Amino acid sequence: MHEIVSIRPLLAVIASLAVTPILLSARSPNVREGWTFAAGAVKLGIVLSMLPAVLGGNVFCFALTEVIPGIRLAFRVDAMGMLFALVASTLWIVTSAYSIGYMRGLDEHSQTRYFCFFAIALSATIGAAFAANLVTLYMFYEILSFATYPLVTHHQDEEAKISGRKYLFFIVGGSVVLVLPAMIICHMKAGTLDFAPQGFLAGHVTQGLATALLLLFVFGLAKAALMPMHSWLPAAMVAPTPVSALLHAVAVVKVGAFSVARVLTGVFGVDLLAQYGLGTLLAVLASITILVASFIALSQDGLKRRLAFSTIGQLSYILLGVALLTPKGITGGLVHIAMHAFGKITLFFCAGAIFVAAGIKNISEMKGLGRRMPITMGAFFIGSLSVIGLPPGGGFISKWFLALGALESHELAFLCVLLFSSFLNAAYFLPIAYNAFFANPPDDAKDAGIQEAPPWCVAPLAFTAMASVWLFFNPWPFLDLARLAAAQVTGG
Amino acid sequence: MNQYPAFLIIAPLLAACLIASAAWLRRSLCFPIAVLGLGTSFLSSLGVAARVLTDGHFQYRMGGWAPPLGIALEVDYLNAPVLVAVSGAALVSLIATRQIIEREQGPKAPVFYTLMLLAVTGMLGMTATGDAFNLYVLLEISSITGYALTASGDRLAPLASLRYLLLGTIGASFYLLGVGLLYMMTGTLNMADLSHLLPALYGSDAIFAAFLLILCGIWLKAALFPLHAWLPGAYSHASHASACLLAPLMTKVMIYVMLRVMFTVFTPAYVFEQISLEGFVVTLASVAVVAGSLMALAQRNLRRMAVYIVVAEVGYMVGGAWLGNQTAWTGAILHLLNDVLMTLCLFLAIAALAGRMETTDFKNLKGLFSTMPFSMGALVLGAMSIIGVPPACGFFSKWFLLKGAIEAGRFDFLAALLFSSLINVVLFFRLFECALYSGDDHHGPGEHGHIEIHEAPLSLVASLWAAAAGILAVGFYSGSIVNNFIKPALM
Amino acid sequence: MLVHATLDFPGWGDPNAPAHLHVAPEYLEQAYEKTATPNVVTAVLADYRSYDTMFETAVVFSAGLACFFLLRVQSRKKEEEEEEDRYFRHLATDMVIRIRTPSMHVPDSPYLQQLDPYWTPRSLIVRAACRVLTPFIQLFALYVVAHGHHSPGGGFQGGVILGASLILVALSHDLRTSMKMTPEKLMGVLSPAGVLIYAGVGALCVAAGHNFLDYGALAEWLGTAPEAARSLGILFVEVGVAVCVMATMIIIYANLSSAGGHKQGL
Amino acid sequence: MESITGLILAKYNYWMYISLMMVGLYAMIAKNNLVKKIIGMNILQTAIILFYISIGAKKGATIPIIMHSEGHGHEAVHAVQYINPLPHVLMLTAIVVSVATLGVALALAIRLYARFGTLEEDEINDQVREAP
Repeated sequence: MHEIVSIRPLLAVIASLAVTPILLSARSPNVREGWTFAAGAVKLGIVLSMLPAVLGGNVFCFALTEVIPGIRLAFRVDAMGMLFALVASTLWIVTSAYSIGYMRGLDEHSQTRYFCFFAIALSATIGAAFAANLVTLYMFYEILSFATYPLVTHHQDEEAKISGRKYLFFIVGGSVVLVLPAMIICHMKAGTLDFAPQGFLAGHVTQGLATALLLLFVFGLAKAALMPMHSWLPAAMVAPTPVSALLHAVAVVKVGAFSVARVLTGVFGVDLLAQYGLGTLLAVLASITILVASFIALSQDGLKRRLAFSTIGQLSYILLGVALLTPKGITGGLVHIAMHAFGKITLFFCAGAIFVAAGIKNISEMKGLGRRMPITMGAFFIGSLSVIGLPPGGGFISKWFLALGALESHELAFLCVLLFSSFLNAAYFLPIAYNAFFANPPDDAKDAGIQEAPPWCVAPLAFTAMASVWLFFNPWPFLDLARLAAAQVTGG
Repeated sequence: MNQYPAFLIIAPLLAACLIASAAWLRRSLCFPIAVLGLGTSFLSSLGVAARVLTDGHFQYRMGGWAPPLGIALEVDYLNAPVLVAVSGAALVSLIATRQIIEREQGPKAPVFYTLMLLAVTGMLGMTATGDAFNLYVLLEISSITGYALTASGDRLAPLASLRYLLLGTIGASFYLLGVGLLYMMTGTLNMADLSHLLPALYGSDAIFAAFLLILCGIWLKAALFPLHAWLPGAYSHASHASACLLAPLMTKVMIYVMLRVMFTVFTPAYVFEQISLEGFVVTLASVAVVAGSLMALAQRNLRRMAVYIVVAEVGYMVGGAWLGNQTAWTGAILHLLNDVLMTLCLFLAIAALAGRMETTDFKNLKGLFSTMPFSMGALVLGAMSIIGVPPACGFFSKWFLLKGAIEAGRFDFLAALLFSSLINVVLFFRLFECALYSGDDHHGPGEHGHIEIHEAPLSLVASLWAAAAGILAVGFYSGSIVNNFIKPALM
Repeated sequence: MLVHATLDFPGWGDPNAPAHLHVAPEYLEQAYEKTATPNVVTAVLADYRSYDTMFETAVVFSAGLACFFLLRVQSRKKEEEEEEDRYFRHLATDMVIRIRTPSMHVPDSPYLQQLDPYWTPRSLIVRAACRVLTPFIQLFALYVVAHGHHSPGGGFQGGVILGASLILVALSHDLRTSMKMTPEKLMGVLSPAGVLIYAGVGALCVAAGHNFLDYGALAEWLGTAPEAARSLGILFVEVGVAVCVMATMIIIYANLSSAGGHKQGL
Repeated sequence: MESITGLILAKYNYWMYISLMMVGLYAMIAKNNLVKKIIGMNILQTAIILFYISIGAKKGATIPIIMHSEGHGHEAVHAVQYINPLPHVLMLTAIVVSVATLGVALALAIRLYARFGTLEEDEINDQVREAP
């Protein structure tokens, strides 16, 4: 494993940040969105340029200034970060395209502000993916919270206000009150905060302290939405749908799950967690979240709310995978970041498209919708399959590895959880698609013909749906990256 | 050039006198002279800091007399960054508030500049001096000018200022009395000399009384809860121009004086081993932090909220100084520097906003992100720093403070800091919420609606961004600041 | 607590108290030799601790400035409207005229003197006595300033006496008269000028290559021994102090007594 | 008994300043009238000045003006003969400061009187409460 000192990680982070002044001053919407795409392409290009070397087992490093003696703001691109960055930067471009269709379709207000904060949020996401130590990770985590606040409250009505408060209370409150002290204790005990592939806490903490730290981290990183720190997520669904799509499929929640995964492997280390039995503890917490969230999702009528609870459950899959502490389990958890992202973003895109084209928000109103919007609902079906974990959805791959991991660790209870929750997933997703295609539509909409959303909306969702399928047949490079990362953190 | 320390302090004094004379002859000269004076001072402070970096501690003997006979300026790792921060912040706030001063004061504007410069002279002098009595004189200069500056403002400003004067005089008198006791017991006024002579007398009640008197005096001036009664009124009724100068600097300089008294005049050995006040003081500081935050939460006006934040921040620094370990001291000193920037940014932003509306009540802030994007942007940075979000500088000092609290086992102080961070989140996001919501119905001015940008004057916005950029720069380089200045200062 | 601490204090007038043993003897024993100034208080004030004293002068200056800033009312028009009745004395006949209509214009005549509404009949004796006394007081003040080296006195004391003599004029006549003798503008320039003289002397020392306020530096230019130069330097700064104190006293008095109007008052 | 009397007598200067200081503080805190508060402030400052001056006192010594006659200026000076000059120097400064503070305080009081028509603090507070 070579360390390559390169400025590319920094460039990747600031690519989208750098265009915000241009976005702010752009005269026409077309110029503005042109620049958004340009930044997205540049960002993806930079990320891709690092991909071969990372796949070869190398690491890119770049350090900025020293902010606390011994701690620098630094970037380190390894397989795990690469996986996440690749997902985020690919989906940003897609989401940008979708945003254009959605925002123009609804003639939303303050679009410039929207695109600016979108860009900042993406920078923060990539920054978190490439962070080399806890302080850097924390910094981008917080910036992401701040940058997404205006997006969540975009509608600026009373509901948005209340949701925004809840969002901040959980996310910023959790990070300030729980994560910050935990970081400081880590620094005091270990004298460093740089992520090490095998963790750096081993030998510095007792079991009690390690357990306390673990709980501080996993609950403090509230973006991972481990129950009971989950209730911001359904509330944040008031945001415009592209925001929900990006936030709840890619950026915010995945930063949370990714951060937890990073902390578990880079700070605690697999061996330490196994030694103190903390993996099981976390796996139990994650299992509870998976099951409870799935049950709640069953009872939701609002489409986006059902998706939100589904997300809560799926995030805990990632945590569960990592908490299994076996190479297969970690591979499954990490690759689930990518697979779930593609699947869930498709579902959100569909929800948005349905809202734009038909003005429908609730599942009970969607009967027969498949006849009016065949592409959208087709994509919705594929997305559902992926999230449930059925072939030919990409989600099958990750579920497969998760199940293997559960077997590998001889914890059959978790295997049962996985299977049972997949069943629940199917129970809350498949009826939607079934009703859309086979139920009789309400009388007034019977022969409305085909009424799809604008092409800017439909093309992205078709793309992500196809990508989900394609990932089933060819999970490169995500699976390779996840395997590599799992090998690195387990020392294999 | 070894005259930097003299220029640092004399330049604003000379400029003040020149302005007062020029006011009767040519008014247009006044502002340039003021900028020249503070600019010289700022450059000299950079020179001083550079020299400290190469040579370490050095002395400037006024009148060529060696202390303890004469008075000497002592510049070391501790006060060099404070000097830079104070002179820089003063320069920025002078440039920023020019329009406000000219508008509010009219023909008396030159007098206002003079008072500002004298106040800055006093603060810089206090920071640089190595003589306990000289410090009192300089304290009085900055206080008297401060009283006058705070008295110009709204209807209630003179009343608030008179209260400030009465309490401030008690504080200064306590300090003077304490110095008198020290002089009586040792026969010297020089700080370094005192620290040599005092250890022999550590058991004495008189020394203890002197220490307490000095401390109480400083705390009164620094507005440590519950001695803060003068601050909210004085800073919230005063003219924005005075608040922008005094709020960032006055309390911070007093905290510096407290550190100086604790470290140089008395030694940590005395403060933490001979007498055991630290338990009480840290509890007091925790209460100050919590009370300041809660009182800020109760306000419905941006400016009043800001002054209570200042009260809470004083608690941060006093607590950090009294936790009694290296980490916490580092945090206190770093927070002192950061707080100058943060408070400057906050008050400048408030001044910018206030210039475009009647009062800074929350209900008047609607839609400000659209109409004053630049001012609000800087305010967001300042808020991030006060909340403690990296890479803004406030995070890093809070880091050391929290770490120091854990090291000292003071979990009450830790809890107070975390609680106050949380309250700050609520405070500022409540504010941003108001400013984000246009106040129009659901969909605001739409994509095609034309929003008129109605910003504050350019000089104000530029200075505001200078402060905001400072927040980021200090944040990014706080490691170097700690390594190069604070660590050697604590050796 | 203070009372308890007193137990540790040295007794009153104890020549062996630490305060008398550390720095003070050095001042007493060296001051004359080094500064050629027998009055040790003056020497310490204006040389050893001259940095202190410069700021002390600045305190005076800023106090004057603060009073001016707080009180001075400069919009003339408003002031005129507030005065309802105006009184004038016809100098030749000593008759007092009251004018009730605010708008009526009264010509500037050498025979008419405007009076305060709260005017009290003048007392010839007091006025004459003050008029005679004032020059002597001022002369004495100059002596105090100049002779501060050898006897008790110095810039502050001299300045105060000088200022008091002018205030005496205001008291015995009225503010309007005294403001004619000491125009606001002149005082406004003199007050900072006093500090400027002080700081300027200090800056000259820097220019001569020594530290700030190191009067020894002036020896070359003055053509004297360093000790004598120090003595002269002390004199210069004392003059500055006196000027500043005098001007500031008058500013403070004028503003306080008339609440900023400079029209009426004591 | 004798020692207590001796204590009180030997250090009566300190008792004086402490009691004066307490008087001043009391006036500043307890009085309602702003001018009385200002007077209290002045008493407090004077008490401290008194304290300093009494530090400077030395039995059997004279004012610190060096005796000299023309011709032989370099005779040795015995510090015991003169009282301590430093407290006097310091107090010259402190007096000036207290006068300056007093001036500013009075100016503020005049401003307040012009605006509120009273100098009783509670009356001013009432007015403020009625018309914020």
